[in-house]
Amino acid sequence: MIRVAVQPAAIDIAAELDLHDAGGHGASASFIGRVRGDGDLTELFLDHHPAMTAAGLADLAHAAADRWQLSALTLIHRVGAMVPGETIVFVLTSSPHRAEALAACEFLIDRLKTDVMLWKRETFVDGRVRWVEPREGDGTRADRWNA
Amino acid sequence: MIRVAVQPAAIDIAAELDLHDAGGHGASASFIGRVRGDGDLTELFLDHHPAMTAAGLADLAHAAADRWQLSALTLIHRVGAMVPGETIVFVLTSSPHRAEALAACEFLIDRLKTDVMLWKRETFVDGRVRWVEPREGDGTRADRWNA
Amino acid sequence: MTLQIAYFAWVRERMGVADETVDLPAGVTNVSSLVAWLAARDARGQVAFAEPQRIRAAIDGVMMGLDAPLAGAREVALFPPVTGG
Amino acid sequence: MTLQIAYFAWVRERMGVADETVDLPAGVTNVSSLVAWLAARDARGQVAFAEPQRIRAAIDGVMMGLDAPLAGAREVALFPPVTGG
Repeated sequence: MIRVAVQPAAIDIAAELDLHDAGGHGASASFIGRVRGDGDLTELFLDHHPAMTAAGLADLAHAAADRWQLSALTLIHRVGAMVPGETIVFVLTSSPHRAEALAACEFLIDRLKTDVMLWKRETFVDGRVRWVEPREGDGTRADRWNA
Repeated sequence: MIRVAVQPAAIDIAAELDLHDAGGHGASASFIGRVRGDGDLTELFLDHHPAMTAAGLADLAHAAADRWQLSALTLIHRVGAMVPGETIVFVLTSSPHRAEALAACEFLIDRLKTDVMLWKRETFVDGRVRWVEPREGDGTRADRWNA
Repeated sequence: MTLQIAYFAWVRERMGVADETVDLPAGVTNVSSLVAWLAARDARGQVAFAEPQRIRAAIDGVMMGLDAPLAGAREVALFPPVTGG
Repeated sequence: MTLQIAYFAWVRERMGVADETVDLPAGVTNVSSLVAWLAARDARGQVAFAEPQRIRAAIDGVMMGLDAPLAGAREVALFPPVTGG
């Protein structure tokens, strides 16, 4: 069961775990990415493409499901304005085998950073606004999965 | 903040997430291992050593905290009798950096399988009882972290 | 040829519009030449597309390289490298 | 020399006790010779320690190899390879 969502609403981890976990799968791996409050950041805004962002997440989810033996996969990305501590992204993968769940989870979060139409904009307490630049390491981590 | 527990009580994932997540860390990785109901399994029993099992988990937790930059670490292992679908183990690691959280989580679950005094016994619907044998791959995965 | 163009992130901010419909002049046949034409068209385009190597594109919902041809395209999206996750 | 021995998992089941206190005979100086002595002692020991290569040990709470000396030990734990996680 694949569940993918792009939403302006807060991500409810407990609710997502409940939705996901109906089958009592052997192993689940998850990743939660949150807004960090470093350097007096007051707001993180996530820009997206109404159709392509959701399609990009769905493509990634199906790529993971093709590559690993997964019994369930949840991939939720928030968009719009959020504040430090709020959840930006939640990935949850389940499999009879722990190695498959762990690898799929890591694949999804790595490729999310390079393959999906999402852009972060930071606002700071002094009023500065800055679009986040991709980090070198993001491409390197994402490319590991091309082998 | 390191939280380690060995408990006969059911593991409450939502409560553990709440306990862990006080700081609003950047990234959290988690692993949940559950009892699988394969082959008509009716009960999984986890044998342990009252003192050494808890000490082994604490050693692993501190090894992870020494090796990666973690802001919080939760490591809960259930012992005693449980039924299919119930959670055996819960690992949760948080860090400002996703790669550190993911690596620490994977290290903990891999090393748990080889370094901590815990033994699984399976009971099946036809009455058969069998102690689980370690799998070849467990040692291989755990050894990856010795480099 | 008529083309819808959508802008995202700082490309949208610098262009001052989220999307527009343009009549492509002859010679604008791929994403690269579209970016060069927009950069030359006015002051906003000059700022938005001052560094074409920082621009990524999608044609009708599919991410494409800057050498992708525009023939048959309905909508082109122009945006910076993505930073989700 | 008096030694506490604790058994776990199928070693405990086959021994029929969770722990015992034994007087070590001369010559039983390390974990290996302890295991051999227990295997020779009675029928239960013979079954529990039929395959010494499948036995692991901890001395006073620290996992040790089968060649670890028993001198100064208070408690030895004997058990199969672990299978947690």
